[in-house]
Amino acid sequence: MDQIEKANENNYRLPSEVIPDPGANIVLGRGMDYASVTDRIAGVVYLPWKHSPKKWLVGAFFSFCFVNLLMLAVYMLFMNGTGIWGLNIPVAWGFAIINFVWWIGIGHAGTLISAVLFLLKQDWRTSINRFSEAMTLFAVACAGMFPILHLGRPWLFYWLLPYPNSMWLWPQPRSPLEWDVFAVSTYGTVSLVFWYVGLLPDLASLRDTAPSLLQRKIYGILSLGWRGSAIHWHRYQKAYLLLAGLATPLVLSVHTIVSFDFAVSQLPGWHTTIFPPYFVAGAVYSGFAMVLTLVIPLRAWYNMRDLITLRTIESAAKLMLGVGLIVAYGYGSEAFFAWYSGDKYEAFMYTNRMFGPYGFMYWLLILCNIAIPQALWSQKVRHNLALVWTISIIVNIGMWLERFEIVVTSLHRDFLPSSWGMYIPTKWDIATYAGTLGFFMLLIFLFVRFLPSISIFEVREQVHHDLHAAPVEEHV
Amino acid sequence: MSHAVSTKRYEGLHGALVEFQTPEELLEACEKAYAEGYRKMDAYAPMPVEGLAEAIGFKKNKVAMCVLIAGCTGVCFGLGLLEWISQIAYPHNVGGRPLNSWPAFIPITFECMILFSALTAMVSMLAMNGLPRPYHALFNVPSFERASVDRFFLCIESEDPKFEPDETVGFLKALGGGEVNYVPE
Amino acid sequence: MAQLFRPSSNTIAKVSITAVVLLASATLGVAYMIDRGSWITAVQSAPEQPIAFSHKHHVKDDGIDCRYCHTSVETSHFAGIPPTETCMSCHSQIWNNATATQAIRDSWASGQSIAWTRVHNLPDYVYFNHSIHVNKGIGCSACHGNVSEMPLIYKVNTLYMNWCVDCHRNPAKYIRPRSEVFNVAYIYPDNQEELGAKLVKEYHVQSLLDCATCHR
Amino acid sequence: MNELSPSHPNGIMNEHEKTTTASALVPLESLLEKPLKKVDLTELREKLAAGRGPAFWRTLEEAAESEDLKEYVEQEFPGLSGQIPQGVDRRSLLKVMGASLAMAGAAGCTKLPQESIVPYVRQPENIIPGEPMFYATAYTSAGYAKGVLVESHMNRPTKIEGNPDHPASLGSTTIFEQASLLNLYDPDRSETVLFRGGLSTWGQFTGALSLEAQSIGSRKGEGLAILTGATTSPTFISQMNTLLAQWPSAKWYSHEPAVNPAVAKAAKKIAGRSAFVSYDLSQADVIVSLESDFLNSGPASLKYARQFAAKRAVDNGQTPVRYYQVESSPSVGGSLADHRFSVKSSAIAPIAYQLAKALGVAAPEVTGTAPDWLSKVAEDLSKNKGRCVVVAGEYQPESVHLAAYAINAALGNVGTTVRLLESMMPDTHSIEDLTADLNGGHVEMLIVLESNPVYSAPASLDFLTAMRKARLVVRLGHYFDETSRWSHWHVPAVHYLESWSDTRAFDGTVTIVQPLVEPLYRGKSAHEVLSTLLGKPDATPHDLVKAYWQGVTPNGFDTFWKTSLHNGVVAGTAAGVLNGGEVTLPPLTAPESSEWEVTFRPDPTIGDGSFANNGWLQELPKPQTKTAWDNLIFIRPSDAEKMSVHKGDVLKVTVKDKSVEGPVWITPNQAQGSVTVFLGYGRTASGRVGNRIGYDAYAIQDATMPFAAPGTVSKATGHYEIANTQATQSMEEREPVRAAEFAEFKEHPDFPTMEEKPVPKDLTLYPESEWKYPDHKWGMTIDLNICTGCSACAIACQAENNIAVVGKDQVSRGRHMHWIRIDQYYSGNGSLDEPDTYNQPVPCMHCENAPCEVVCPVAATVHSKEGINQMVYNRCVGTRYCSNNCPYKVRRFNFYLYSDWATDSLKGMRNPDVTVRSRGVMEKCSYCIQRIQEVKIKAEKENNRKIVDGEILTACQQACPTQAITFGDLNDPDSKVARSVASKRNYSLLDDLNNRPRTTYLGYVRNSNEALRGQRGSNREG
Repeated sequence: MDQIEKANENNYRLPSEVIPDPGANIVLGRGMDYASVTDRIAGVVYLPWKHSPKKWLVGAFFSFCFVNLLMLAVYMLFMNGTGIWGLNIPVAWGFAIINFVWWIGIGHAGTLISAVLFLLKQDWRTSINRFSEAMTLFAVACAGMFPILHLGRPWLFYWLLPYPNSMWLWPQPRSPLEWDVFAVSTYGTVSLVFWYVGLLPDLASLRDTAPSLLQRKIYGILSLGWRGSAIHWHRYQKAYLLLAGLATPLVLSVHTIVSFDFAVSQLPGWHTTIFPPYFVAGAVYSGFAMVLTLVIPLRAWYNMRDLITLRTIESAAKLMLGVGLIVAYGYGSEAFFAWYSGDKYEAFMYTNRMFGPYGFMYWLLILCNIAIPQALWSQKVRHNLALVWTISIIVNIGMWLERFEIVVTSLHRDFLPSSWGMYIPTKWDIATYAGTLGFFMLLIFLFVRFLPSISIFEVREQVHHDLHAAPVEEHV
Repeated sequence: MSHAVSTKRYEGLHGALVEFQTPEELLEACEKAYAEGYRKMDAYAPMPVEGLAEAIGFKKNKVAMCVLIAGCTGVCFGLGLLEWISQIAYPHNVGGRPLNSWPAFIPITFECMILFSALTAMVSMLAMNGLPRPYHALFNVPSFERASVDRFFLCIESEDPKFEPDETVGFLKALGGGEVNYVPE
Repeated sequence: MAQLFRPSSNTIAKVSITAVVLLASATLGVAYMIDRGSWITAVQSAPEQPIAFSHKHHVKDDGIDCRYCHTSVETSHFAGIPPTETCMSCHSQIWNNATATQAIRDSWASGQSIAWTRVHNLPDYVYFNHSIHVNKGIGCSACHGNVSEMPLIYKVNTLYMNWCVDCHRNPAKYIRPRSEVFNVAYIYPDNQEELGAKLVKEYHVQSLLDCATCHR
Repeated sequence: MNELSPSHPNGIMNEHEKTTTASALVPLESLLEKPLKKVDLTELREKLAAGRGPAFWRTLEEAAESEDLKEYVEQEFPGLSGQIPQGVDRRSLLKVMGASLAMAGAAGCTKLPQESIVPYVRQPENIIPGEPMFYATAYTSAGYAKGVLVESHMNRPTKIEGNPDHPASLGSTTIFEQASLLNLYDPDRSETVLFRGGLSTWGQFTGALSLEAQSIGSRKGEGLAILTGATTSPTFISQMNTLLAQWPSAKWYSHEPAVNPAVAKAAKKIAGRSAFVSYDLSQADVIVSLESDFLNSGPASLKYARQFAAKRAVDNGQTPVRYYQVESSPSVGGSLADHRFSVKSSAIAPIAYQLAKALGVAAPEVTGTAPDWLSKVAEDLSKNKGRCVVVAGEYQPESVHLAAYAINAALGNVGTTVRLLESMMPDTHSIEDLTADLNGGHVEMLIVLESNPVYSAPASLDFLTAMRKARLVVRLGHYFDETSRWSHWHVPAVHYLESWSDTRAFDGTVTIVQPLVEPLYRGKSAHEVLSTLLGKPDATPHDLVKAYWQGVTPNGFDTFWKTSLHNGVVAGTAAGVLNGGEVTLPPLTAPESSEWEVTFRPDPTIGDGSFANNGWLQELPKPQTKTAWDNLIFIRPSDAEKMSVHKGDVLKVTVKDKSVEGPVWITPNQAQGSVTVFLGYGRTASGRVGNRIGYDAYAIQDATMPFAAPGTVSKATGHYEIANTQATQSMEEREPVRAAEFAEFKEHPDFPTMEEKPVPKDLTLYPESEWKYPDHKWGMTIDLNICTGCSACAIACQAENNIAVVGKDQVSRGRHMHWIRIDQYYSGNGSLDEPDTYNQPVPCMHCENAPCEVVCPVAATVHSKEGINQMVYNRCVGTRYCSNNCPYKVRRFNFYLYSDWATDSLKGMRNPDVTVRSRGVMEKCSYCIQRIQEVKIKAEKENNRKIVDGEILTACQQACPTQAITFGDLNDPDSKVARSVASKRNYSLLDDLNNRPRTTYLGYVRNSNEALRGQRGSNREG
């Protein structure tokens, strides 16, 4: 009772003075205790509208506009058909598939950070795992749209699912697209489960600290009555560990399968054994880029420099650099085998990719994905958030270009010169892509507003860990 | 477990609750209580505390086993479905490939395994924890709100054969934690 | 008080979860049943016809052979709908001023065809050929049922793909001697299994399951 | 599933119109949405309401309300009367239309809407409901007939095939016979009699005309001029003769814009009477063509193509024919030439004379030196006396034709490879005479029967001005076109499938033209107009034709009539052979020297413009350029370089004082200093498809030199987007086409596969395929050695398989729908100007390891147990993955709702045995599965008899003039296709991908002249 009133009186607002970044060697700012951590993170959620940052409002509004654009584009598509896109024979796949692969890729960093880094006991992940899991979910939501939208008869998408029907017909399980159906839906489900399980204890915290009764009830329902029993924690941790253990091979399999969409075909430039590893690396690459793109502004807006510290960002940047090199290796080997295979189609394909009509995009891609990120070798750059942020954006663009190169330049000039063609995207191609970007951002904005964007209980563990690490006189 | 309601010895009394500032104190208290012979008790913390469950005598954690079983089921389901589809339900000559194109069936089989296991991991965990359980006697204690924020609690339940209200409270007070409360049903 | 929920909410919570699961499966089940139900398949329901023509009367009572009206059933993919002429061949003599047959006479006089309502209708991407089935010992009643018991004609089978495929997979189950093809009251003998197998061999009936058998 | 409803094209097309500039770029389907031509629409509606207007789906009984028709029906259509009952007819339409509902059904939980089924009232004797019937008739172009068999479903003509018994068809067709079907159903056809643009009736017209006839009669026909196209119809000619006999001073003129009068003149000079020079290529070992496209154009092209193909066969061990082509502009047939020499059109006459001289024919001196190859060619000819032939070009002057004949005579070819046939083409006055008479005020009443002079007369005549001097102009036309718009009376003309007539083939053989369907728009025939003029307005074509032939064969007429109709040829009507007299070659007037020469040619796909409104032909990629929906200006690459123009740049071509602008196409094998412009485009009143596209070449045509004229060419401003279906015509070292010299072939008959490493078949995780094809194993071979690239196969396929027309915008986006495309490649070391041309038809390969099938997630494309790669439209969800994974890119996708669900008339045309595809599904060549199934069912019903080789013909195979396409059962070792696969020349496209195509090719063998190898126009790859 009194607790609630107290909460209501105290109108949550962000710490007024800018909290400095504690620097690149510690995960968590000093002077935190279990309670303050809760306040700081939950505070963002309790923030009354009048106090929520203008940037949030503006951002959310623009994202919403783009969501409407998406709806318009989809309406046009369903009324008229895929003809409104720049597709043709030979280039029967375009933006839709490019975006699908791109979004799925972005999703991967989330799972990677929360699962793989968890297994590797990387404590710096604590402050961004919740957030990147959310990112994964939303990216997969965007990705999931495209395979349906790009169908010639989208209203029949359910024919890709195995269900008993009056035709006695079933999906054709040799098709990579069928594999996608299972891979993507599994990935979506598991990401959701992983995310929600992670949220459970924090929802309980919100239930017990939220300022209004309504909020308490809502979070109360969502938290399923979690009360932090030692035994519950024990099972919880086991389940979480298992989920992490399952999500890791899953995330690898998903992008492997996505790469099969191409690798399984006969097309020069698609039919390549390097694709699975190289796609996974690319996915992680773009994923980390997206995490940085989102986290850097966010920690500034919500004044969380001491929760998401430079340590975290730098590690992410390093990882990005590392994965970027794997991607570069991918490009290298692709080019090498195109030449070494002695296959005239392969060889032509790669020359055409570099010097053909879409050549400029190839070089732009090399610039974005290989050349520029090398700047991250320098610590100066890594500590300059403006630069890191810019590079992360550039990498995102680069990874999109990569998918464009793979899809379009391979298709537009394949085996028989007589059937060569060009692909020129239409305004509706672009509208659909921009629309999903808006959809993604809107979900992100809503997430940070209504759910703890940092895992509170894990930060508590971190606090506990720090307290013991720190010399005795410094605390109390 | 605490909610496995059996013969009630004290109507309207769930147990006695003691509050601590740090996980270390709680852990110590639990060990003492266990040594004292208390069995029906539970400890509460806003974050996982290593060794706490063991301290109150929790042994077998069945989550892993469930997940393993689910995983195997997933594999059988996935592969079974595909083989049935392509060999029995409606056999087609697809690009001259054999009906049993097992290499092509691996991805879906794998995904099914993951899906089944992951769902089971969550469901079994919740089920065994008896969640959802929005109402619980402990919530009657106002201070218990902080169990999800920054306080650590030990609750000895009235069902414990060794539970005697005054005695137990006395024992808890002696543990040197914060305030001690009865937990009304 | 710190309790947000009443004790009952525990039960409610658990119940509602199970409810959601059950409800979902129930909806699917219902949808499935509607899809297979007679409202969609139009099985067993006899639509309005411009003339209350009774197959029961003409086939059973008068003993008219199918081919008297459906002339092209043995030669064409289309069984043929009798022209007014055919009706007139009798009804100019008998019932030639009954109200029931008025529509026929009108059609004959005006030259306006009689617009019957289709009962057995396939989607237009399905190419069904009557002649080959009839020639291979698949009787009329195998698909159309015993019309000699139908005052107004109605569908007895869904004519869905799985129904077609069922026979295409195992024709022996449904094949009969050529002599019995137009016997709409035909009853499959107890030894259908072996008889069927024999006829299938004799008539060189193949189990055609290629898509292009029906879809072109 | 309303997304499949016909309402969609509108939505789509609006979208198009936004994205396109000229309305000419809007697809046929959308154009059909727009309202009809500018007659008084409200008036028309009233008439329709009153039931007197054209009603496409009416029953005869309904139609018979109008008196004339009742009579017509009862007397003239014993066979046909009552054959178009409302219901059955509508049902066969529904078969097509229903496909939309169909697709709906496919979606599962959808209720099929209730349809009604409507029987005949009186069922005709000869018809089996649902079974197609074939009628023999003939298609006439420029007066000469090609016999056809027309497939009719419930009295809807749905497909046109060649008549094997007809001398000018031999069972094959050109693109024009095939496409004439679409003209029948063209919703733009004129539907009513119009007087001064207002609606009128046939009755009023006959009344008015009879009055006129009286006054004309009183003046013995003074002032009456009748303009027709070229015609050989015996009935029509006899009608004209009666008329001219009755009215001596009336005059008969004829006008064929794409026919060169010099040909007939020359023949007449040679024979001393009107004659036709015909060739027998079955005996020719050497052919020299002086700019003749004999394989692809002209009344006898199909016969020539067949004979040529036989002589060019190499597998039977014979030495193939050697074919020299001398031409100014690459012709279709010329792509098969062993040597192709490109020279200006006007330079051919001197060459002919020099050739004549070289072969010892007395010919006047010509200035200029003979080209270096001439002597070699002459040598080759003289080595093959009596077994060679010199063919004069359709558009060459008299002198060339005389020279050619003289040479043939000198070489003793006359009687072996050359025959003079008596010609039945009547003598008429020319369009020039008519213009003169009109301007002279000698013409009071002009009756124009089907010819369209206002559009197609050479601009130099300014025919329109002249025509307006006539007091009364009467026009019988299929469309309310340029001429009709300036005529007082317009009468809709019948399509040849709608009415009775007769016609002759090049060799005189007569075919009775019988109708398959009631005139859809109540058109009238020329016969009726004439007989009205002769005072018998009620005489019907059936009367007239029958009466004429009764006159010819009084006894045993009925059997004669029956057999003639049945066979499609009238026995014993072939023309007699004439003997040519001594030919003296006239001296050549040296052509006036100019930098540029402009040659005029009918457009390769829409001819002289009469097919301008035909969507199929408009969208058919033109053989030499693979472009559609436009006419272009051909220029030689080196010339283009000099002028620095590129594909699509606008070029200004001037002849005398008139000039026209059009997009340029850089064309190899075009002669130096010569540009070719194409007739038939730039129409203003052809209909909604043909209007306002391309440029009008007639606008610069000069009557005195209609087909080759000196002119000037300059670069104009602007660039023009051309719809091109084949971006690059270089093979990029991939050798889709494999060619060899005959000499090499003799050494290595297996030259196509010689260098290929055998494909390792065991590099697979799977055991060797468990799929065997025991009962049937369908396969196809295409002999590249005899493919002229004429594209008849593509149109035949379009007609057979209900393939949609998508319009220029979509074509230029790479979305054309043809199931068989004819790739054209240029190769030949170094020479951009004069490379060799190869044609390669590419249908679906029906690979045994089909890559498309493996990637389809819904099994919408799978293999049949006869090895056909089936495409199931109603299962397809449109992922388009199959197309991506098809290395041949033969799959076509319905990006929009391309098929026209809206236009009633087009529904009648569709093949009821083939599903009409809806939006969002993939489609492709099916090996004409519907034909295979029909024959299989037939054979099964006939106690499971064996299917005879050649019993199943695919549409493309049936149409092919050279029979380059063979289809059949590979399990039958004696089948033609099996033998063709066994040929050493046989190779499969992209074999190293191990897709194991069922469609394979036979390599190209060139029999070039040793002495000329490596010379201009004869570069060869090693």
